[in-house]
Amino acid sequence: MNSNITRRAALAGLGGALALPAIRPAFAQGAPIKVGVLHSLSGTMAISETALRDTVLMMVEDQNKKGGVMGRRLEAVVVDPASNWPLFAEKARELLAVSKCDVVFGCWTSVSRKSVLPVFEELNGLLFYPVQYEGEEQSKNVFYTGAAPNQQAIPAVEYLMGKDGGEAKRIALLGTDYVYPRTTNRILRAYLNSKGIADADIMEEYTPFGHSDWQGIVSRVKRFAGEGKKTAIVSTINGDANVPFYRELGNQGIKAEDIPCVAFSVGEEELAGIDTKPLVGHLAAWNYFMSVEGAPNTAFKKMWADYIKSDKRVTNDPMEATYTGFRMWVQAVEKAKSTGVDAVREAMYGQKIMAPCGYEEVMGTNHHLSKPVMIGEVMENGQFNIVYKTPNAIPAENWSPFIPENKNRRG
Amino acid sequence: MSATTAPAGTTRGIPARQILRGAILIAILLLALLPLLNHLPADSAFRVSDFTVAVTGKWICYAVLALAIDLAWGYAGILSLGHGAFFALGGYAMGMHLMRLIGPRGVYGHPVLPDFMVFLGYRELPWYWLGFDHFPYAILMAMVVPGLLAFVVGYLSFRSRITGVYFSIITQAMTYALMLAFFRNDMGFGGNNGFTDFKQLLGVPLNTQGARAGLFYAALALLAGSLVLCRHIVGTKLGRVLVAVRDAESRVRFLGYSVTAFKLTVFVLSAVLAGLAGALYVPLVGIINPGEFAPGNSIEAVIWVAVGGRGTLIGALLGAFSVNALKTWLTSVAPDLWLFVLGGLFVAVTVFLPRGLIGLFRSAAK
Amino acid sequence: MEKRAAGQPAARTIMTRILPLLLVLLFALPAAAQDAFLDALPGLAGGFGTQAEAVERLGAGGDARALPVLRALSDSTLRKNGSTVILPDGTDAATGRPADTAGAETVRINNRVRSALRGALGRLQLVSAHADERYAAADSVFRSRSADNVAPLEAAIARESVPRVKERQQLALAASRLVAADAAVKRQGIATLGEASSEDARALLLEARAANPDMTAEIDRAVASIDSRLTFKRAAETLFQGLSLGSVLLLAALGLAITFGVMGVINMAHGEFVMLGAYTTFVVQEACRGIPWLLPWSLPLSVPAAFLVAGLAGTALERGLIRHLYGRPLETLLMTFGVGMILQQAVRLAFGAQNREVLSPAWMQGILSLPGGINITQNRLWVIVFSLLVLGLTLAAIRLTRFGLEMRAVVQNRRTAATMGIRTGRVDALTFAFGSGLAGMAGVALSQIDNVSPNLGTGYIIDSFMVVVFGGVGSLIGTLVGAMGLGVLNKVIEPWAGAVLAKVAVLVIIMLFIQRRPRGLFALKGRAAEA
Amino acid sequence: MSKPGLYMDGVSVVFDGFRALNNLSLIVDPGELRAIIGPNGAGKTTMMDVITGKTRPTAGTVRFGDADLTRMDEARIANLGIGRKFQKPTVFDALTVFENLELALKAPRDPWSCLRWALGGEARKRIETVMEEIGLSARAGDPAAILSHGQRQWLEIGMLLMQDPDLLLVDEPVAGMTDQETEHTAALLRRIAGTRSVVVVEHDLEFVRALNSRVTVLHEGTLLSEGSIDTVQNDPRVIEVYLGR
Repeated sequence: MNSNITRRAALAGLGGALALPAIRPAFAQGAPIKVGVLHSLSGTMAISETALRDTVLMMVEDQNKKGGVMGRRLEAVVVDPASNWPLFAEKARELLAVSKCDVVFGCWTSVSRKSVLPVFEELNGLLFYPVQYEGEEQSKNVFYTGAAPNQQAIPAVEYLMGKDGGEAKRIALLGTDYVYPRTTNRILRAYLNSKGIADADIMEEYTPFGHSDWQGIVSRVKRFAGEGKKTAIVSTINGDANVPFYRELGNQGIKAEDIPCVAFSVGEEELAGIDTKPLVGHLAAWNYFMSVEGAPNTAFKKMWADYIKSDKRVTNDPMEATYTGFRMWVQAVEKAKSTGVDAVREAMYGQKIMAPCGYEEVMGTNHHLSKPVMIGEVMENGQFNIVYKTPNAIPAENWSPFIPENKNRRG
Repeated sequence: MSATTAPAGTTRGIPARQILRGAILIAILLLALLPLLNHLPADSAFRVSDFTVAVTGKWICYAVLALAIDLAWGYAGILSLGHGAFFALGGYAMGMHLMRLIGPRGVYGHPVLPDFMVFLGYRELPWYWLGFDHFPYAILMAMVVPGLLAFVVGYLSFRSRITGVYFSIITQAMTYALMLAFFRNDMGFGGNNGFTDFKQLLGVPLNTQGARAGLFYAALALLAGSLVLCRHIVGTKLGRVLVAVRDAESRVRFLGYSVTAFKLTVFVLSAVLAGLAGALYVPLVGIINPGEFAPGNSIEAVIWVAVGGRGTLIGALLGAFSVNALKTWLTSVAPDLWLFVLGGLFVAVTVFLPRGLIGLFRSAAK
Repeated sequence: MEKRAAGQPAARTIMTRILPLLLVLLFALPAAAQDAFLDALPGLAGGFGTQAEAVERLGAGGDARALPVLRALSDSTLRKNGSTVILPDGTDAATGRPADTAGAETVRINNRVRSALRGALGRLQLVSAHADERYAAADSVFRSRSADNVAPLEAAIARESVPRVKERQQLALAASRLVAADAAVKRQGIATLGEASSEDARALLLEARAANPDMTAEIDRAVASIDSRLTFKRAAETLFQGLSLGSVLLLAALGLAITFGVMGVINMAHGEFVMLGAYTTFVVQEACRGIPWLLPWSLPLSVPAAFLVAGLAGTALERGLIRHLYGRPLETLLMTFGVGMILQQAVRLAFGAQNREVLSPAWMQGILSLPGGINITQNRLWVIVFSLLVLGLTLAAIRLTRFGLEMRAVVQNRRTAATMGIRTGRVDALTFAFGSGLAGMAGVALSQIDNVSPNLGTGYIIDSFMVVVFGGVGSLIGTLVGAMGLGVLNKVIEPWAGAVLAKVAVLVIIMLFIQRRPRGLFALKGRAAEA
Repeated sequence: MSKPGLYMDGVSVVFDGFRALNNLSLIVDPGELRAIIGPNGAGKTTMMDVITGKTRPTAGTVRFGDADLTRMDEARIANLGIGRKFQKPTVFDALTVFENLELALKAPRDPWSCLRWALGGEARKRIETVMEEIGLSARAGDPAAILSHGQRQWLEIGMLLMQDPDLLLVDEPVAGMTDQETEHTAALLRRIAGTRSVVVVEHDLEFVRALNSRVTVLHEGTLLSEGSIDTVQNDPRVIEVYLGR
């Protein structure tokens, strides 16, 4: 079932690079619009990014069925930056300078985005970045369709400290040692301090990428929790390290009722590799869950199941952000009547879309989407039970007010 | 080879060697033309894109790294699986210089501290960052730091007679340990994100055709210089002692040569070359991050040498260019299948072409 | 009287607000217990706050009908249709008659409800017929922090005959007494808890400390008494964690100890063989899904399967490629790196880049409590046992079997062995297959603690080589001591250096150690080693 | 200044409980030619290893002139003027005959000097002389890899000559040589011995007889007998060891 998809993706890549004319219904006129796909298909990040590659290809196929954009066919150009950051920059340059892509969907990690950023700025390209991140950035050549910290981290901690979340008074911040957890935790610490939680009641610990032995840290969290105050874990643990982490939580018998753990990087895709029974009740904060009810999400899920030819594959937040970004880009191109980056950029501001999460999302002039915040509890079937939603989509604060240096920021 | 080689009996190899020498010269000249072709009008058939210039510049740096590995492995038999570490350290030295040059143009407008230090809450520059605002100091460090590390690791290992695969495993652990260490944000090297968003070098803004051409020529000059240096070394008695060490280490000792000193010399020199290559690589690709220390990178670099043909210097260049060109091409053309092709190539070359592509050419020439 | 523990000021204000309501209910209970059940029931179909309240009322009522409802709620098999609550068998929980299930939806709960549920279920199950359920119930009651539990617990303790359950109940009783109104009862609770040696008891005491300023001294004494035992417990747990990490390293390295240590072949695709073993576990599990009674045994079944799969892959690699490169270990290293790339991508295309879920059988889950309050996780314990078993089998295979004899003969002197009629090619293939098979078995164990993804093997390859070199190439006992030593060392350094630096420190220590003793801990000495 | 002699006293080497050398004492005077014989496992090669620094003795004294050899590594011992020819000829396959000899030529041995080394006329002449002596002049430019076994033996002897040592340790030099070559080797060694000490380990008793020197017999790591070849051959202990009980 899966090889089918990859073969198709491979062919799409081949077709893209060799510019083979695809067999398609006739399009009005003009050269195809090229859509670059810059996601790792091998290496450590392939685990997360391949699904996004498939999402973009699905959107391109869907848009072509609808007659393309402005009557022009879309053509996906897939490359493999192989989880290698300099290769990301090289591939970005190739997509822009050689393949002449009008828009690129890509990147997952912050470092890959930082790596391609100078290239996009130099060549005036257009990148849609679909993953939640630490903020502190705003490039005129990038539209950020994932969450900024205020759209994920802070509401989640607020929830933990509220009645439904168990009124946590002591917080263990566990993260992978890189910039997203560091920055997020810095913001959270400032926020917690402002809510009267002393530094003594905050534990902060970082682990390397792919950390697989969590015994020591989980028992230290247990000890930290043994100080007689309701304790919660806020996890910014990245990717591969989550499976062993959750297994250890389950095995050491840490129940969500005792020490709830809220994660910012764990979605349906990550849970697919874990037996979720011992984890029921642990939380994740996102802007979208597959279990969201409503017509837009039903349509999105059906589209995905049809494309991937499997009803077992899940959808997740970055896929939804990719979908939303893609739709918005189509709207902006049609509004601007051009694929020119400057025209599209202007047209993007204020674009509205009914996203699969069931809210109307708006692209701000800060290049970030307004998004609702949702808290979900892990259910036995690996899905999330949404226990909290903000009433409205919240505008992004990509420059966090909790980072004092932002006052000195240029521009 | 040097003139000291006895004259008799070597006539057979000469024409092939001359052809090869001519081919290298032509290749270098062609490479030198690339940035000029970049300036042709966009519709010209001979125009070379920005991408090609940038990517070729990167390959040149890789070629220097391959050359450094070949000097140590091909001639002295020292197989280091940690050369990526020396390359990365050189890169970090240059990266630190480039970060210092950003100055107040960073996002937070701090006059001295790079952005990542600002939002990680540093108050002042750590001591080991001092001096990196000077270009000569940075270049010096790009050589000294890898050289010093190679000296320490090499001295301890060679003195204890750690050879062959054991040395390979130790150097692999070295680069792995460095990778883990550099991933730590507390080290003051920007953690996983490393250094990016460089603005200028030697007063020239980096994101311009001119700067790229300049860097390209600098890399080409480094490659040519390294090649001349390495060829000179292997042509002297020093080179012959190295070959002797490779083939029969203990015999060399009984001849009265201090094997440790010779190995150390070539290993440190090789590390310095790798460091310089890394220093030029960073402004060309625009990023340096702990991923460069990944053990897989070092192994791949060794494989370039094996593919080209080790112990020939030219083979290292050939391997670095061909494997990387193939990789660049395949990751675009067959993003799902390129690992099969590349992996298959590595297997095929080591099993069927023990002397690499160069060996293939040489036997074809005969 | 409060229905729930009131440790924090915030909780307290909330509690005082609903307290009058609860008190009214409490007094109404004895008179109209049946009505209370019916009254509370529809609350389960409400919002989370209402649900939590309803659960507490159902638990407090002690009504027999509440138990199946609460159990169903906890298993998320309870459904609702409007305000009707429907049991899993399709009957209306209130009337016992078949309910209208059209349009019914599962009742969802959150942590707050779950927490209340645990207390309520715990109290109802204190009288369960199964010792395990009573034990779990005592545990739940221990965590629910309600003084109401004192009476039921006292009754339960009086009836209890199983010592471990009784012990647990006494602890729960102490915890419940801690929130009692009566100071003397409270002191009793403090004294009992002071004799426990768990972090939970400590947390409860500290929680009570904030609420009872007049008992600070006693509580501090109790906490200090717990702490003195915790120090030992923690040291023991650190040791266990170290051994556990060591056993993982041992498993990953054992195959290498054969292929590298005995044959001198550097197999960089070793990690990929481990990964193949993990995927075999996944495939076996999926195959077992069709046969439900077999599913719990899929993991033991995977062990021989993984051995075979990785072993066959190893044979193919050895016969097809490696044997052309004997005597050229460095080339073998590079070649197998290419093989590793291919295997990784092949698995990625066949199974997808995503993690695959390998279930843990029930007997591998949860915690085993040893005397002294030392808690060890079952799956880690199994991994340790498994690794020692595999080591034992390996030693037996080498020392006791004909194959082992031939293998040792070929290693020591290939030519002599050949002249004695040993088919050296076959022995090479079998030895390599054996080492690869061991890697596959390691994959089965790793599927229980790590990701089953194409990258699984990459994370272990360097550590494995370090273990083999550190322990002494060619010595399986060296591999055992090396692995365990490094595991414990890592865990000892970790608390004060952090996980990253601990790893770096261990690597540096090994590197320095190897400089001092190039042949590792258990070096082969003498002339053979000089060759 | 007189040439140094070799002095070994009470030397023992223990591997894992196995005594390869057991309280061995041996003195080789300057300019002396000494043959050492003994059955397999007698400790001949281990003795060579101890002298050249490859193996550290567990106990005992080894001196060459005033130098304490037990504290030095192979390279320093070689530079003191002790050359060794191995049982299995070890030459550098990738280098030519000429280059092999050039490496052995007595000259500064540090990397920097090697980098700046230029072959002078005198050195070239010396190499050519030695090539003449070992009969390999015609093969000067051939890599050592393509030489025959006997030629490799000769090349290694040639390298030993280039080293110009004060003490030569020669391990089974005539294995694989024709009778004529064997005679030639014996003559060569006798000639050399005038100016420097030579220790020859050999199985071939005819060759030892041809050397016409003092003979030391080793057995199980200790000195069994010493004297002229005839004395030794008539020693009952030697006969017992060689012929068995």
